[in-house]
Amino acid sequence: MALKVDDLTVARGGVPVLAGISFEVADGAALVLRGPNGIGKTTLLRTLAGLQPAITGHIDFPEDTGAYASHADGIKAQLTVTENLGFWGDVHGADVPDTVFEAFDLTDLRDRVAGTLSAGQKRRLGLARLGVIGRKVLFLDEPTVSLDGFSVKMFATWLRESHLAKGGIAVIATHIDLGLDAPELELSPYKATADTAGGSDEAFL
Amino acid sequence: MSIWEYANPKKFIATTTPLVPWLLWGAIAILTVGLIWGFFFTPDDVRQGSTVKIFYLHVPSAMMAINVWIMMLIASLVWLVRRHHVSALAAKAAAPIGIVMTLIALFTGAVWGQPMWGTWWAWDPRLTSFLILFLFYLGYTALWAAIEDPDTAADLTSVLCIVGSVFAVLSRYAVNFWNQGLHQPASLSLDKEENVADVFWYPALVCIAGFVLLFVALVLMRTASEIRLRRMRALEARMRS
Amino acid sequence: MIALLKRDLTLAVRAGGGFGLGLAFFLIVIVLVPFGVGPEAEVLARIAPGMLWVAALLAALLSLDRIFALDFEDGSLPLLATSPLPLEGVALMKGVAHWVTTGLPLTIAAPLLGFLLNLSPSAYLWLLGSLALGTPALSMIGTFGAAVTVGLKRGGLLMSLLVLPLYVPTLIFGSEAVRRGAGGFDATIPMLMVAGITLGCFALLPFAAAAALRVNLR
Amino acid sequence: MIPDLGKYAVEVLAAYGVSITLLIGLVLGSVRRSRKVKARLAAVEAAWESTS
Repeated sequence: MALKVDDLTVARGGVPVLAGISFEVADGAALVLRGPNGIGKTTLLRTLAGLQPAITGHIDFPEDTGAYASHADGIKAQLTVTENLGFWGDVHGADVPDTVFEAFDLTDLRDRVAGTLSAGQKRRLGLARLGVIGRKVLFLDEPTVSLDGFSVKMFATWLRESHLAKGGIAVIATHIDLGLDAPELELSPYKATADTAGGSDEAFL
Repeated sequence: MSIWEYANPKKFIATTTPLVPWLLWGAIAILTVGLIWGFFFTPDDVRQGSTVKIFYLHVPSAMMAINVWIMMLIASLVWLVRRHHVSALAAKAAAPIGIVMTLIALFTGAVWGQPMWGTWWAWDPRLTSFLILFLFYLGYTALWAAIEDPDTAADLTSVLCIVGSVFAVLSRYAVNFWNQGLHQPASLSLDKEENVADVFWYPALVCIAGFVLLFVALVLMRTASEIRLRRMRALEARMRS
Repeated sequence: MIALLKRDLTLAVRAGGGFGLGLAFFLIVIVLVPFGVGPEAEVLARIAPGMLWVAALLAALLSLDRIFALDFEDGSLPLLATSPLPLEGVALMKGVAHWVTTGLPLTIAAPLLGFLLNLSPSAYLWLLGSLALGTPALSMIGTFGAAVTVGLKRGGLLMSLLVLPLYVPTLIFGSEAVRRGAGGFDATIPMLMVAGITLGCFALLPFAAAAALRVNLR
Repeated sequence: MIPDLGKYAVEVLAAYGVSITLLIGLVLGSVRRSRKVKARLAAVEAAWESTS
């Protein structure tokens, strides 16, 4: 079953920011969210991932198959690369496949303590988590921040060949071109207006 | 018409605003009568002398200190279950009143105890329990003040109020267990009127009515203020966007 | 859930200070007591049960704000919230991890520090028992307080204000057990009360803590 | 005027004085806050009316 979003309104701090969003992403497809800073891309992704409630609308995808990733990726500086990934694997009841280390160019860094990695290497480790947890629907918030061009290509390749090709789904907020053959959704037309219903303080107007 | 209609902030303000002055002046009048009656026109107790006059302040404030917390607990539950903003704001508005009531109960209790126990502060179970209640009130209001987003604050303070209530009851038992106490047994409970002679009992009743009415007036007024602040915030947020 | 516990314990060992800090604080408070109240052995013996409990409580309080703050800052918490682990389980494991890193060492160290305060010999078993039964409650209550204040800047001081009144029943029954033990009496009743509080805290507070976490992650 | 309070006069008068001061403070504080909030809201509402 695919990801289906129907007439979604999301709020940040109780104030509606985006309203009336509807889209559908088929299995094996990706959707790129576009829009200026502050339009509500992060809010939308957090709502889709279930971290905050939607004001109205339906989000439909199989339960317990979604995963959220932002630039804060929960890397523990005191643990090694393998331990970091192993922890998320354990939490999700999955093993850490060797292919993940290769796909994200972490093979040589396996036993390095994460605190000694560079910013780009840390990001690769954070993204490698997505290859470990085996979730089908990924909600990615600026996944390529602080990655160099080579690493961006590597991530895009992983996404295309190891995730989407196996029927996975990805919704990505990004400002750069990942080289994915994916439709784009411009969020500006959905910007909530001052009279959009559903704000938490609506009763006071 | 259902009672929940008053949970609409506008309806609440429209209904309560004309009531508040009447309630407030009524409370002040009744309290003045009760306190003057108690202070000037009651005899001294044989055993406790004139300190018995503190009774007219201590007992009502102590009752209110507990009742205000219970009201906050109920309001918190209503907010968590039915998401009525007025309920959460009423709990917020009641807390400072509870703090003042607890302070009065503590101060009058200590002063009353001074001649009886020979010391300003005794770790008597009841006084200690009120001290703990005072700390709960402080934590509750501090949490409201610390959180920026009003709905987050309402949620978290409600959870704290519920957990705090359980621990407050637990503390009461623990404190009883810990120190058997110098306090006289509950001097005023409705089924044991004979505990207190009528001369003391009638002005005390008037004072209790005054305290209750004062609380109602203040909590309505303060809730209205909180509602207006939320409305202000909502309008400002809309004007910015 | 075990994975989370294992990770938190590994982090506590590697980050350093996890085990040591609370313990050192406990030691310092107990060492300072005689300077404050004077060196008379009888006086120290009299206040020893209470001082040991109060010092252990403060030492446990010291590390509470780290329970969720680190995971909140580096983004682990939203990732855990969207993982198959229920947040109730996360809160429970955080409480257990805090107990293993502070409550357990405090319990083991307390009898040694009892010597410094001239604690009556009959009280040692009760001291060990009441701390072993009572410090888990302190950790779980603290986890709740940390969950409520996790999103706040400068939440540490506020958390102490919220948590300390909640600590009162545990402290009363715990130190009462030791005091009765020191007097040579049977302390079964306060011990049972401590055990009851701990069981109640572990049964109910994870739900309250998870509710607070959900609100704070919104 | 003041009744004979015996040897506990200080205690009784202190209890009444402090309690009544606290109550008056609470009432005045609430009333003042209510007035201030009303005025501030009126200003914001006026601005709101003029924009929309």
